[in-house]
This record gives sequence, C-alpha cells and structure tokens, in this order.
Amino acid sequence: MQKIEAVIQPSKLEAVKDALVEIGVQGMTITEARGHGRQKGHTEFYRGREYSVDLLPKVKLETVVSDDLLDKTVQAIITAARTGTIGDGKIFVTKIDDAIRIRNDERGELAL
Amino acid sequence: MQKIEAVIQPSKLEAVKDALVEIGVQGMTITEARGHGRQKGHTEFYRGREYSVDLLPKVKLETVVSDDLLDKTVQAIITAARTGTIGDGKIFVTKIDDAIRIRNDERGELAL
Amino acid sequence: MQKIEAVIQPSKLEAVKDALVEIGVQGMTITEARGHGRQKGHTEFYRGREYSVDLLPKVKLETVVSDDLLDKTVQAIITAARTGTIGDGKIFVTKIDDAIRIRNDERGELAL
Amino acid sequence: MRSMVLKIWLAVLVAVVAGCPLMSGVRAEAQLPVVAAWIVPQVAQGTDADRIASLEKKLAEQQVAVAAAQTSGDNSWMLTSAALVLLMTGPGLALFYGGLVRKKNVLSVMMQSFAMMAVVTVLWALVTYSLAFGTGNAFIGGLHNMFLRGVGLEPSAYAPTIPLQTFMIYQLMFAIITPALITGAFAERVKFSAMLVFMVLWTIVVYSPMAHMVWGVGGLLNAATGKFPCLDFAGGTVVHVTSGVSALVMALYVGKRAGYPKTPMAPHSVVLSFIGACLLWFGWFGFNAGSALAAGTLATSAFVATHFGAAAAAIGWTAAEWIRNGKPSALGAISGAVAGLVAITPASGFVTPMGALAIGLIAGVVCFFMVVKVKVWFGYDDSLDAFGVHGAGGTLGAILTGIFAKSTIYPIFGVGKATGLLEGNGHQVLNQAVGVAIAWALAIVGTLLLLVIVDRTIGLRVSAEEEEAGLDLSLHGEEGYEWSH
Amino acid sequence: MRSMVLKIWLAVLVAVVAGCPLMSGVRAEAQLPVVAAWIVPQVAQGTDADRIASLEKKLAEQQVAVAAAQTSGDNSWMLTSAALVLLMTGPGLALFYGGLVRKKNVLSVMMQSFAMMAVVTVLWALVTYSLAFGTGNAFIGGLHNMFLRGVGLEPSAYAPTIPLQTFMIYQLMFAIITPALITGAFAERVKFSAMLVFMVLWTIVVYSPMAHMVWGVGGLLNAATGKFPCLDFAGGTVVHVTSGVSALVMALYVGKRAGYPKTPMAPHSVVLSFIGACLLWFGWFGFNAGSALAAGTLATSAFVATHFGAAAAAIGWTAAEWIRNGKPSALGAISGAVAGLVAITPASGFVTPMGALAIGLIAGVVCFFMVVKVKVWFGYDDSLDAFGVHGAGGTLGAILTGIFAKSTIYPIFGVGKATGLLEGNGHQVLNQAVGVAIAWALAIVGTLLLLVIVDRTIGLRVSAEEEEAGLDLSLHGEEGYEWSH
Amino acid sequence: MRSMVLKIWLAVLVAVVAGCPLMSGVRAEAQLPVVAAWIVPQVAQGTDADRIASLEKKLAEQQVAVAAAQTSGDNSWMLTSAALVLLMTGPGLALFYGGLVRKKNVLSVMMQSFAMMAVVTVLWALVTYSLAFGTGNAFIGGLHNMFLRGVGLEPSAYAPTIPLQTFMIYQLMFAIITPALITGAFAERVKFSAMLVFMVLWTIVVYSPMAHMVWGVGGLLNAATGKFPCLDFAGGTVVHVTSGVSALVMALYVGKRAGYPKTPMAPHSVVLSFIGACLLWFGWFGFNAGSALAAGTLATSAFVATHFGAAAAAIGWTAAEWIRNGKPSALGAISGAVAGLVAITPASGFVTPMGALAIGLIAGVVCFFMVVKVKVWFGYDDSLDAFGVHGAGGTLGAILTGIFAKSTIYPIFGVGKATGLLEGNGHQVLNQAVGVAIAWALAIVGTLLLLVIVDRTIGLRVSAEEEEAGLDLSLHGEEGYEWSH
Ligand SMILES: Nc1ncnc2c1ncn2[C@@H]1O[C@H](COP(=O)(O)OP(=O)(O)O)[C@@H](O)[C@H]1O
Ligand SMILES: Nc1ncnc2c1ncn2[C@@H]1O[C@H](COP(=O)(O)OP(=O)(O)O)[C@@H](O)[C@H]1O
Ligand SMILES: Nc1ncnc2c1ncn2[C@@H]1O[C@H](COP(=O)(O)OP(=O)(O)O)[C@@H](O)[C@H]1O
Repeated sequence: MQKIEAVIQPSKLEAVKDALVEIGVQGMTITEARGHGRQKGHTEFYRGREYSVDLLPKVKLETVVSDDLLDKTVQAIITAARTGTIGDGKIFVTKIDDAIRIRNDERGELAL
Repeated sequence: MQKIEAVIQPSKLEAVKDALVEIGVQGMTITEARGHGRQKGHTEFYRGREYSVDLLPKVKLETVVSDDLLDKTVQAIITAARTGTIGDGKIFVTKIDDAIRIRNDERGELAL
Repeated sequence: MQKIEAVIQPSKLEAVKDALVEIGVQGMTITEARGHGRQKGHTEFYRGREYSVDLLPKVKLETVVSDDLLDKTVQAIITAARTGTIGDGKIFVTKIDDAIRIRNDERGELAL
Repeated sequence: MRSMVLKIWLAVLVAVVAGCPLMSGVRAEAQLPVVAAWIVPQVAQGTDADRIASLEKKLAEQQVAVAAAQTSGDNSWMLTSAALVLLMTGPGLALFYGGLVRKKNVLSVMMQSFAMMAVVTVLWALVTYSLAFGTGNAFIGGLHNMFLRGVGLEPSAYAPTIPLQTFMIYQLMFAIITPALITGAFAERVKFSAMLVFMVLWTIVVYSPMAHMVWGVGGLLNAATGKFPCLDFAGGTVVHVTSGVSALVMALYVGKRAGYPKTPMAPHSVVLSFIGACLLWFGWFGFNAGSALAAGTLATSAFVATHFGAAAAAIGWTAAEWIRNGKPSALGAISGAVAGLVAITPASGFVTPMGALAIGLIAGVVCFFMVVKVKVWFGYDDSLDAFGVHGAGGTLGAILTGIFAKSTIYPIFGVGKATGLLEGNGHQVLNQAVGVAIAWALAIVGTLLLLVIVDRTIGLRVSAEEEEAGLDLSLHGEEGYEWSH
Repeated sequence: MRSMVLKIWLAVLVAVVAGCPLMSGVRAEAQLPVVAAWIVPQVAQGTDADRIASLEKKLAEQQVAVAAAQTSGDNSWMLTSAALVLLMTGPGLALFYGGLVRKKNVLSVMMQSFAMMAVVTVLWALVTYSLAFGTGNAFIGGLHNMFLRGVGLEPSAYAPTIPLQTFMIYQLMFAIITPALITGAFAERVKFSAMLVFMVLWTIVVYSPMAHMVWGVGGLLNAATGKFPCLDFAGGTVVHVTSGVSALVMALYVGKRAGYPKTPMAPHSVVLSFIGACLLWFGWFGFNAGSALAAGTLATSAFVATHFGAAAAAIGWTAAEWIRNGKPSALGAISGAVAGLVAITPASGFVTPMGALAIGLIAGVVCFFMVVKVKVWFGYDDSLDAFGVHGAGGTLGAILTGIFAKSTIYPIFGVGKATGLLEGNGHQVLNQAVGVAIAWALAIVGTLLLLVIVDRTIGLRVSAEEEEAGLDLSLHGEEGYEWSH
Repeated sequence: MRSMVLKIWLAVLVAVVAGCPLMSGVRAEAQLPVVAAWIVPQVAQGTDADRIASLEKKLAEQQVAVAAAQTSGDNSWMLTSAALVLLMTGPGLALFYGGLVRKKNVLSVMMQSFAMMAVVTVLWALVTYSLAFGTGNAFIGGLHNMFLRGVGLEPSAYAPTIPLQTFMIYQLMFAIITPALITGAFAERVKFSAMLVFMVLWTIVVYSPMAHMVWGVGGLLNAATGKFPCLDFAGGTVVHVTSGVSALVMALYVGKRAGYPKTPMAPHSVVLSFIGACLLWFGWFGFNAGSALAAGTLATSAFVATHFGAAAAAIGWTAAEWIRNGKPSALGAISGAVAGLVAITPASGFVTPMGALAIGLIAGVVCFFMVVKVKVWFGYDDSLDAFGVHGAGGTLGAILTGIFAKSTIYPIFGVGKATGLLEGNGHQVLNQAVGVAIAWALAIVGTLLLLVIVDRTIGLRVSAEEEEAGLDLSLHGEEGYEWSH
C-alpha cells in the first residue's frame, strides 16, 4: 500500500475530493496546513507595523491506496489541483507497511 | 522504529490517550483532521441553501514506537477507539528511519 | 529523498523556518498540533472544576529534502528549536519514494 | 489609488475648514431657554376677574403640560430600560451561556434564548400578560386582558406617569429572560421542541402566578397590599428563585450530559461569556433601576445599588477563588458579578449604597461555594449553574433584602416605618422567607409536573448520537463556526 | 499571594460593614419632592392686582420651565435613539453581515459598514442633510443648509420639542445604515474604493431625494402635506425599499461570486451573525420608537409594535423553515426577526400590537420564501440577501401599513378619520403603492446609472486573484483572525 | 415533528388574527393629552381673593411638579449615560484591547478592564469619590464624603436637576475607564496582582487630584471658578492625558514584551477589536453628551460634536494610512475613530459641528503618525498604543479646544464673552496648556513613584516562562478559546 500526501491550495480541496471519489478512492484524511516555498507571501500592516506573511494557507490531503491505484490517484489529484501558478503544491508518496480498520480489525488493503 | 498513525473519532481521543499512557507509550502528537470515507456525512441548511458535509471531524494521532511495542500499541488503540460503528477510523503503520530528541540529540529508540 | 518531521515548540517556528531558508531549504509544510510526552501539563479551573491539560500546543513541521541535505537540515532544526527544557520536541525521518510538483509534473528531487 | 485618496481627502479637509466660518451663522443659544420665544408679553389687561379667569385657564392647561413633560421623562427611561432588559437575553445571556458550552452546541444554546424572545412575546400578547397583571385573585390574574384587550396608552395604577403599554412591554422583557435563564441547566442535551413546549407551559403555570402574587394587583405577596408583604423590587423571587429552582429540578430530572463529569467540558470560549456577562451587567441597570417605573430618585438609588452589588460580588467571588485555587480567573470574576446582580435584584430599590456593597460581597462568596463545592457534593449536572447562581443568589438576595431594606431609601411601609431587620423590623425577614418558600414550592411542583407531561409526550432528551454529534448539527442543521474557509 | 488576597479582601469587607452604620447619615428622602426647598412661602401680600401681576409673571416663567422639562424628556429619548440607530450599523449590521461571509472577507464586510459611519456623516454635514431636509421642492431639498448652516439648537417644525440638531443627528443615523444595508448584496467581490464612491453618489442621488419626498417639508409623499400621502413611520420605503432594490440591481450588475453557487459558502460564524441580529433588534427600538421624535405615547406604541413584529416574524420564518427543511435553524430565527423588523418599520407608528403580530407573521413567511425559493429561481447572487430581506420586507411592510394603519393609534389624517384599509380607507393602499413604486423606480434608475459610471471609471470588481485570496488581505492588508498564536 | 409545528403555528396565526378585531377595543388616544382626566373643571367660584389664593397655592405645587418633571428628563438621560460609559470599559475597551493581543493573553487583558469595573467601584465608595468631588482645597477633595457619607438623592451644586448619587455614579464610570485605558501599555507581560495594587494607588494619587482640580468645587483648573480656567468638557486632561501619559511611563518602565519587535505579534482578532471600537463609539455619547449633566441643548451639541469628531478622524487616519501603506485597513479605521473620540472629548461641549469635523480630521492624521512613526522612532513597546492614541490625542484635543471653543455653543465665561482663540481669546490656549502640563506632570511623577513602590514590593513583571506560556494560563488558569471541542 502507498500513502499519498498532497499539499494543495485550499480552494482546490472540493475538486480534488470529488476527483478521488470519482476514481473510487473513498477514504482520505484532510488537515489544514501552512506552507512555505517558492510562492511569495504577502505583507500585512497593523497600526503601521509591517508583517510579512510567508506561511500561506494550504490543505494537506492524505490517502492510502493499494499499489495498483497509485498512479491513477496521483494523476487524478494533479489534474484536479493544478492551476498552473506557483503554489499549487506537491505530492509525496511513501510505502505503508500495514493498515487496520479500527471498527473490525480488517487489515491491509481490505482496510482501505 | 514504527510510526503509528491513527485517525479516530474526536470523542475517543481521551480514551486512546489514556490507553497508550497505560501501556507505557508516553509520547504522541495529535492533529485535528477531517475525514472522508464510508461514513456518510450530513446536510446543513443556511438560508435554505443545502450544504452536504462529507468531511467529518476526526483526530489524527501519531506515535512512534520501538518495533516490539508495535502490536501492543495498535491493539491498545483499537480497543480504546472502537465503537463498532462506521467511522471509527484507521490505523496506518510506517517504518521510521531515525528519531532525534531535539533537547539533547538523543537518537533512535532512546529519543522516543 | 527523506521526509523530516519535526514537532517543535510553537514559539520556535519562526526561528526554525528562518534557519531552514538559511541553508537553502525553501519548501516546508506546517500544521498546528498538540503533544503529549514527558513535559508535564498544567491545570485549569473553570467554575472550580479542575481540568488537567496534558496535550500541549506544538507545531509540526514537515520538509522533504534530498538525501544529501538530510543531516544539514536536521542539524539546523535542532539548533534553532532547542531551548534545553523538556518539551523541545522530536524529529522523525522517513524515506519518501516519490515527489511530484503539481504545477508542472516535475518529479523526484526536481520537485522539491 | 493613493494619490486619488489624497486628493479626495484634501478636498474634504478644505470643505470642512471652509465650512467653519460659515458656521458662525449657527447661534446655538444653549443658555437662553429653548422656548424664550413662546413667552406671551404679560401686559396686564381687563378686570381682575378676567385676569384671574385667564390665569385659571392657563394654569389648568399647564397642569396637563406638566403631566406630559413628566411622562416624557419617565417614559424615556422606561423605554430605554425595556430595551436594556431585552438586551440581557439576546445577546447577553445567549453569549454568556453560549461561551460556556462546547463548540458543537453553541448555537443550540443561543437559539434557546432567542426562542424565548419570540415565543414568550406572542404568548404574552395572547394570554400571559393578562394572567400576570390582569385583575384576578390573590394568586393569578384574570383573562380580561387577553389579546391585550384594554391595554392601551393611558397611564395605569401600576405606573401613574407612563403609558400602560410601556409597563406591559417592560414586564414582558422579564417574562422573556426568566425561562431563558433555566435553559442553562439542561444545555447540550435537550430537544428544542420539548424545550419550547415546556417553556410555554412553564410561563403559564409558574411565571404568571408568581409575578401576579408579587407584583399584581391584590397579589398575595404584594409588598404594598398583600397578605404577606414581600419585598422584591426587581424580581429576586419572581425571576431568579423561580428560574433557578426550576433549573435544579430540570437538571436532576433530565440527568447528566453523556460523559459528565469524566469527560472535560471546558467552556469553548470564555471570551464570548465575557461579552455576555458585561452586557448582562449593562442591561441589568434597566432591569433594576427600570423597576422604579420612573426616572426619579428611586431609579438612581436602584441604579447605584445594582452597580455596587455587581462590583462587590465580582471581588467576593474572585477573592474566594484566588484563595482556594491560587488563581483568579476571568470566568470567576464575571460569574461573581452576575451572582451579585442576581442577589441585589430584590434589594436594589430598598438598600443604601453601602448596604449594596455588603450584599454583593456576601453573594459573591456564597455563590462561589454553591457552584464550586455544593454542586460537586450533590453531583447533579447543572451545566451552566443556573441554580448555583440564580437559585442560590436569588434566595440569598431575597432574605438579605429583609435585613438591609431601609425606609430612608424607599418607605414602602410608610415614611419612617422600619422596613428591614437592621431598622428593627425583624418580621420582614419572615415575610421574605414566605415569599421565597412559595417561589420554591411553585417552581418545584410546577416544573416537575410539566417535565413529566412533556417527557411522556414529546420526550425531553435527544438521542445519544445526536448528543454526540452536537445539537447544532442534529437539531438545527447548522454549525456555529465553519472550519473550511 | 493567596494569604495576601485574603487579607486585602477581609480589609474591604470590614471597611464596608464599618461603612454601613455611617451611612445612616444618608437621608435619601426619595419620597419628599426633590425640590421641596424651592417652594416660596405663600404668604398673601399686596393688593389683588399685585398678586395677580406676580402670578402672571410666575406663570409665564413656568411656561418656559415646563417647555424645558418637556424638551429634556423628549431629547433624552431622542439622543438615546440616535445612539441606538448608530449601534445598528456598527457593530450590529457589521456583525450580522460579517458572520455570513467567509473568514477571508469578514473584515472587508465590516469595513464597508464602518466606512458608511464615517463618510456618510461628513457628507451629511456638507450637503446631504440639506438635500434631504432643507426646504426645496416636492422632490429634493435646497442647499441653504449646506455645512449645516442654520441648523442650530432651537426646536424646529420637524420636531417642536427637541433641538433641531437632535433631529439632524438622528436622521443622519438613518442615512448611514441605508447604504450599509446595500453592501450585503455585493459582499466578497467589490473594490473598497469603488464601493466608497458609489455610496457617496448613491446617498446624494437616491437617498436624499427619497428622504425628502417622504419626510421633507413639502415632500411629494409626505403623509401630512404631500400630494400622495404615503404612510412610512420609520423608513420602510426610504430605508428598506431603496436599499433592498438597489441591492438587487447591484447583485445583478456585479455578477456572482467566483464559484457561486457550486462552491459551498456557508457562513463562517453564525455566532457573530447572531450577536449582530440581536443588536439590530435592540437598536431598532431607537429606529422605530425614536421616529416619534418624542418620548410620549406614540413612542411607546411604536416600541411595542416593533418588538411584536420582530417576535412574530422570527416564529413565522422558523416555522416555515422547520416545516420545509425539517429543522429550525438559529440563522433562520434571526433572519426572520430582522425581516419582521423591516416589515414593521413603516407601520410601527400606526398599528395596534395585534396588528404588528399579524404583519410580523406574514413578513417572516414571505421573506423566507423570497430568500429560499425566489432567489434560487432567478439565480442571482445577493450574497447576504439584502434584497430578499430588506427589498421584499420593506415593500411588503409598506403595503401592509396601508391595510393595518389605525387612526386610534395615530390619527395622522385627523382624529377619527379612517387611516388604513381595515378602517375603511382603501385608497391608502394605493398611496402606499405609489410610494413604493417611486422608491423602486428611483432605486433602479439611480443605482444603474451610478453603477455604470463607477464601473467605467474605477471598475467595480476585484481581480480573480484578489477575490480568491480574500478581500481582507488583498484590499485591506489584514486578516480577521490570526492563526499562528 | 414538522406537521406538529405546522399545526402549532397555524394555531398562533389564527389566535392573532382572531385577536385583531378584539383589539379595536384599545383606544390608544395618542393624541389626547395623556392626563386629560386630571383637569379639574374650572368653574369660577368664591371671591377674587379666594381664587387668587388658590391659584397661588396651585402654582406653588406646580412649581414642584415642574422641577420633578425636569429631573425625570435629565435623570433619564444621565442614568442612560452612566450605563453607556460603563459599557465602554466592559465589553467595549476589553474587546478593543483583547482583540489586539495574542490568543494566549486575551483573557488577561479583558480581566484587567473588568477588574477596574469591580475594584475602582468599591474604592470610589470608600474614599476616592470624596477625594475627587468632596469639598477640599484647590488640589484635592476632603474626606467628609468617605463611605459616601452625605451623598444622597437630592440635587447638588454639581448638577442642579439630578440626584447627587446620579452624579456620583456617573463620575465613577469615568474613574473606572481611566485606569483601564492604561492597561493597554503593559499588556501581555505584567502581574495581575501588581496591576491591581498599582491601579488602586494610581486612582488615589493621580486620578482623584486631577479630577478635583478640573471638575471639583474650588479646583485649580475649574473652568468656571479656577485660578487657571481650563476647558475640559468630558475629560481630555482628566481621563485621556493622565491615562495616556501614565501608559507611556509604564511602557518605558516595564520594558518590551519578550521578542518585541522581532517576533510578529499581530492582533489575534481584529473582529473583536472592531466590535469593541463600535461599542466605544456608542458609549462615548454617554461620555461626552452625558457630561452636560442634563438632557438639554448642550447635550445635543456635545452629542453631535462627538459623532462628527469620530467620523472625521476615522477618515483622517484611514486616508493617511491608505496613502502611506497603499491599503486602508479596518484596524486603521477603528483606531482613527477612537483617536477622534479622544480628541473631541475636551472640546465636545464647546465647539460647532464643523469645528468638531476639523478637530477630528486633525486628530486622525496626527495620531496615525504618533502610532506609526513616532513610536517606532522611540522604540518603546506601548503594546496597544494607549499613549499614541490617548496621550497624544488627549493633549492635542485639549489644545484644540482652546482654539475652537465658541461662546455661542457654551458661554462658560459669560454670554458673548470670547471663549476660544478663533473667537479672539488667545489666552485660553495658554490655560489649556497649563491644564495639560499639570496633567503630564502629575501622571509622570505619580506613575513613576508608584511603579517603583509596586516593583520593589510585589514585582511588576511575570517570569519569562509565564510570559511565554501566556498570561491566561499562567496567571488566570484558563484559556480564551478551547481547541479540543
Ligand atoms: N520540500 C517540501 N517539503 C514539504 N512541503 C513542501 C516542500 N516544498 C513545497 N512544499 C509545500 O508545497 C507548497 C507549494 O510549494 P511552492 O514551492 O510554493 O509552489 P510549487 O509547488 O508550485 O513549486 C508549499 O507552500 C509547501 O506547503
Ligand atoms: N484510504 C484512506 N486513507 C486515509 N484515511 C482514510 C482512508 N480511509 C479512511 N480514512 C479515514 O478514516 C476515517 C473513517 O473511515 P470510514 O470509511 O468512514 O469508516 P471505517 O473506518 O469504519 O470504515 C475517514 O473519515 C478518514 O478520515
Ligand atoms: N513517541 C513519540 N511519537 C510522536 N510524537 C512524540 C513522541 N514523543 C514525543 N513526541 C512529541 O514531542 C513533544 C515533546 O516531547 P516531550 O517528551 O514532552 O519532551 P522532550 O522532547 O524534550 O523529551 C511531545 O509533546 C509530542 O508532541
């Protein structure tokens, strides 16, 4: 099994979620995140004091899929999340050794 | 060392935490998350507009343990987090190559 | 490629971020987290009811770097994040199998 | 953009400065009496008889004018007070309570208070005003004033200088907040529908009679005319004892929230509660000083007592907490202030400023122990301490009123006649006790009865799943705070 | 620390208790007339003629004193009312609207309301007060009162018992909230600069003439003297119809928010909106009851009608929603209350309490369907339902006023003269229709015209990136909530 | 459920409609004078002498009635004003300040304001009222009024038409907000206990004498009777200069927050600050217009000036910011409004509406530069700009008062006598300067002295760990927002 971690633009979350469900990837977990990278931040002023904000709002989406679904999933995310502008984010892939469904002890791919 | 990632029901956090401490697993890191899976969401109405919410509140708990503690830990989480209804969540296991305690550079299992 | 996950004190985020940028590690993703470990919590009182809070605010910083940058990065984080008191946090290292830049399909180290 | 703004702004500046001289035209004459113009030149003319006749006529007219002026002054304050008392419920109480619950229930709690603002109002117009203030027997009013029939704009026996409708709407605000206070006891676990039905019945069965007995014409406990003259200036028994005691019964009947007390249920936002508490304090000036039903010295006296009582109680509670827990909390300070406001309510029109300070200090400490110790001993789950603060504080305040009441402040029993215990009228403490006892009895019996009825028919409690998911979602289909954007 | 606190606290307690006896010195004499001292001993002296002369003199002086007292009472209420109406815009409306948008736009929305508080005020002083209330023709006032020239502290024809400046500042608060209401239509997508310019022009071109026609001396629709006497007690046409209709035009012209309706845009904090709605209700007492321009019985009547209308509408909307969606929401309840307040506004000074209940119930249900169904049918994006609530509610209220108006409440056409349809004056409904029609026409034409101008010059809409990033960041360089600490 | 709701709702609808006709019974008679009934039939009877005698008697009685009516009107406004000024501190200032700090300190800041509401109140009753307004020398009052001895309900020399206790409680609200304003300077780093002790002493040593000098009988700077008649209508020197300057001293003495200015410390919720600022504006009407101590034309004039000053300053600050930073921020707009309210405070009762606009515009721009540039130059950490806004704004306002004051608005030096510079009384600017100088001196010396004392005994600053953890947790054992549910 592979774990796909995608850091995307918050505005793309809905689209990506739908795209995944589309290709049959039901399970996913989302967390709010802040990102730093090439995308340049912005400055804010409070009572004249300047704050340069370089940690920008992102959403981190994690989904664990069976190896055969990997490429399809990655592709789906890319297509749905891409705007073509800097800051679109990244996808990271790692191997998962085991997965368990808490509800009923199902293990491995069964648990996804 | 193994990293155990558990996505659980927020209401089970306390129980799981205690269960882990019980078996001697002190260290853990929690993040608020939203989950999508088989558990069906709900609909909300704002001024008559219908919103179907299918990203449900979950809590993600991560703990890195020595290989020998793996099964015990997983079991503890399952027992504490299970309600038996859809949405109880998942546990994912990955290998961790290294761990460092920032305070004093301790490495490996020492750092846990 | 290696993924470095660091759980640090919120107050150290700015310092760590700057330290990483310093050594040329631009890309990173931050999430707010709560941690449990050796650091003892505190108690709060609401209308006389005592609440012992043992999940303390932490920040989780993730950055994926090329293997050669690993040690340098870890060292940078340690130096910037250390206060020497219990609760400074941990760093975990995992192998990443693949990385993709959503914007332009760049893969592997290119994508970082 | 910038330059444009600069231009516009300069333009305005110029305009203003240019405007200044032009203003010299405005002769404000704050000093000359506003109506100097009106004065008819008093050239003596006609026979004495004529002049006397015209004087008598003018004087009679002026009598009317004076009465109208008096009404304007008093009505101005009473309308302000009515608005202030409404503000106490929404957003005041809604925020105070809303901040104390968990995120997932914040709207359900605020909605309960808001529902009272709507439902009790219509009910009042239909029947409860009549039951509370219509002429009836010693226990309850009649139905003559249903649909507000006969409730017009002339002054009334209740308040000689303001329109009867002002009195009606002002009293309505009290009828709104009283049931709203109870909602604190069963927060986070009761059906909205059941709550609605219960409150409608409660207002009819418990509130209306109690209000009639204490404030209604011929009421049993009416301070001026009643069999057991009970001093309750602004609702210590009518509002706080009835709601607080009903809250206790409710908490016991409904049972604890799932997981209580094991699961931590810390307030989700003390900040919201803080705002609410401040608005309660602010609105309470209308609640107590408004109960003078005029803007004269009695209103001032009640206003001062109210403020002093709140301040002293905040100190009392905070000090007690500081000593006991080692830290003074903001939640403690605001809870103390509210406790003081509750306790001073029945006394506000009868006590001196220093008396108010004493009552406040005592109330702050006592309520602290009620909430912190007593509740734990008995182990019931009065989620937001409606009983600990309103039941206990109201009872305490009612008794203390019998002790501190001064005829120099309000000679309700006749000028110079001893009013409270400190003035030598020990008997009054008994009368106060009678009032409190009746309030307790009525609240317990009435609430229990209604609870059984509603529970048997609609069912009081939400399902375990609904409670787990949070009432905002399960009952109202919405969330207080949206996470995603 | 603890022990120290304990000591301090005991010290205070002692001081207070010690203070009590000392207080016995305070003889409050609430009962003796405050000014007993003043009474001049009435020893009869001098000839009858002398005594008569002195009486005449005293009487004349007293006439002045009475007028001054009357002014104090009325002015007290009017200053309070003016403050209340300002509170409606900030924080009332700002919160109501701010809670309904997404986090990233909360400040931009609040800022728009706040900007009206500042800009419309200066504009009013410079010219719009004169255009609205200065003597002019049937459609608009003249420029004599520019820079408030001649707007002093004497009473005026507009209000005989209060300083003209009180009237001026009170009316200003209406001029502030009206454009602020419109901002709900184009929230989350319009340039701040464009909004400013548009609103300044709109106040001049649409608001001022409308206010003059309905309330100004010699106004076309003036209820007392106008060609088409239109009943609008507190601004149903002037405030709500003009703003609501302009909002609709604006929403259509500006177009939808990016992603609407596909992307979910749930309110980011119904809690904020709840607070705002309650403050609106509270402030509305000043808005409607204040429109009596005095603190007499008419103010009371309007106050009662306002409260009843709001309550009934909250029930109406909630019930409709409960039946249709299966759940009653807090957002629904507060939206209903606001709709009721809108609808009762023109009627508030003319209808009985029961009439107000009827109007409220109807308005609650009608506005619910306007917002829930009609908007969806037409598919325009009136972000915060400025039209659905204010346009629809205002129009409905104006018509219903023509039906429910009672001469027994306010005999504006003469004592006993039939006022509304229920009293047999069917013609009034037509006059109301005329008023509404003119308001619609003026709003549509004026708004369209100004939109084109502003769009061609400054440009109305922000860039897609700015909209995506959120207006708080892109236009104001700040964020409503800081995440990092 | 649905169907049930439907039924209930229909029932209500029916009831209401049914009720309407019944209502026809309500004859409101808004038109007939409320008390028509009272008019005694004026049948001429008895000899002229008798009739004259009875007239004289009636007239005397009426004189009392008129005075009572006058009191009702004025007292109504003054009680409202007192409540409004309290609202400024809680929740107004508490929110304004609370929103500007970091999450972890929000309660500690709100708690400081709330503590003033409680502690200063008791202190006022015990001694400070006496020190401020009791008869004494030119610098401070005596102790005769300790425990409010002799402070009753009769009118007084301070305000001839309202009860003395109304004056006392109204002035108390000023004594509460003044120290609360200072807390902005040392937010996020000072011990609660030290703050309490310091503020108690500060109220005695700095506030009381200053209030006495400017407003007390025989005060050195008393505008009417003082050696250096200083115009300060509502507290520019007494409230804002003393608090602002003390804040500066405090900020310098206490030192910067850990990490300042490197670590970003953006406001955690501009939304909260926005609510607070609006409530400050709202409450300020009580602060300034209430300072007329009556509800007459002077109150109106001060009300108008207050509103105009706030609006113009909001524009001034925002424009300056827009030009300098390229973006107008909500925080800027509200800060500007507050600065304008501060600057107009001393002038509010003396200037024309256009004069108020001018003062506001100037204050908005000046305070912007004080906060944005000057603070940075000097590099002290006045966390929430208590000095930049109140110290600078108050000083500026006091001077401008000497320039813009008009005898046509308030002929304090006699009718027609030149009051301010623009009227030709250049000397007044000097007197204003004297007042300001004394306020500065007293604030600097007093604050320094007390700081040293408190620092040596209790210690002012929290430990580095406590500061890091946040004062809410470390000092108050609670958190503003609960994350877990
Ligand atoms: N090396 C990395 N490790 C972890 N997260 C990263 C890394 N590089 C980028 N990110 C995440 O991806 C987001 C987008 O990256 P950025 O360089 O700004 O744009 P792009 O992905 O288009 O090159 C960042 O905000 C950050 O959250
Ligand atoms: N493949 C997956 N990858 C990541 N997270 C998952 C995956 N499947 C489920 N989850 C997480 O587990 C939660 C529960 O899963 P769900 O299918 O709803 O119930 P159950 O675990 O009982 O089958 C989801 O809300 C989601 O957060
Ligand atoms: N085994 C672990 N797995 C995951 N996170 C951990 C683990 N141990 C510690 N942490 C994280 O590191 C933080 C600091 O650890 P703690 O033991 O309190 O102090 P220290 O790192 O100085 O030993 C914890 O709050 C938790 O968030």
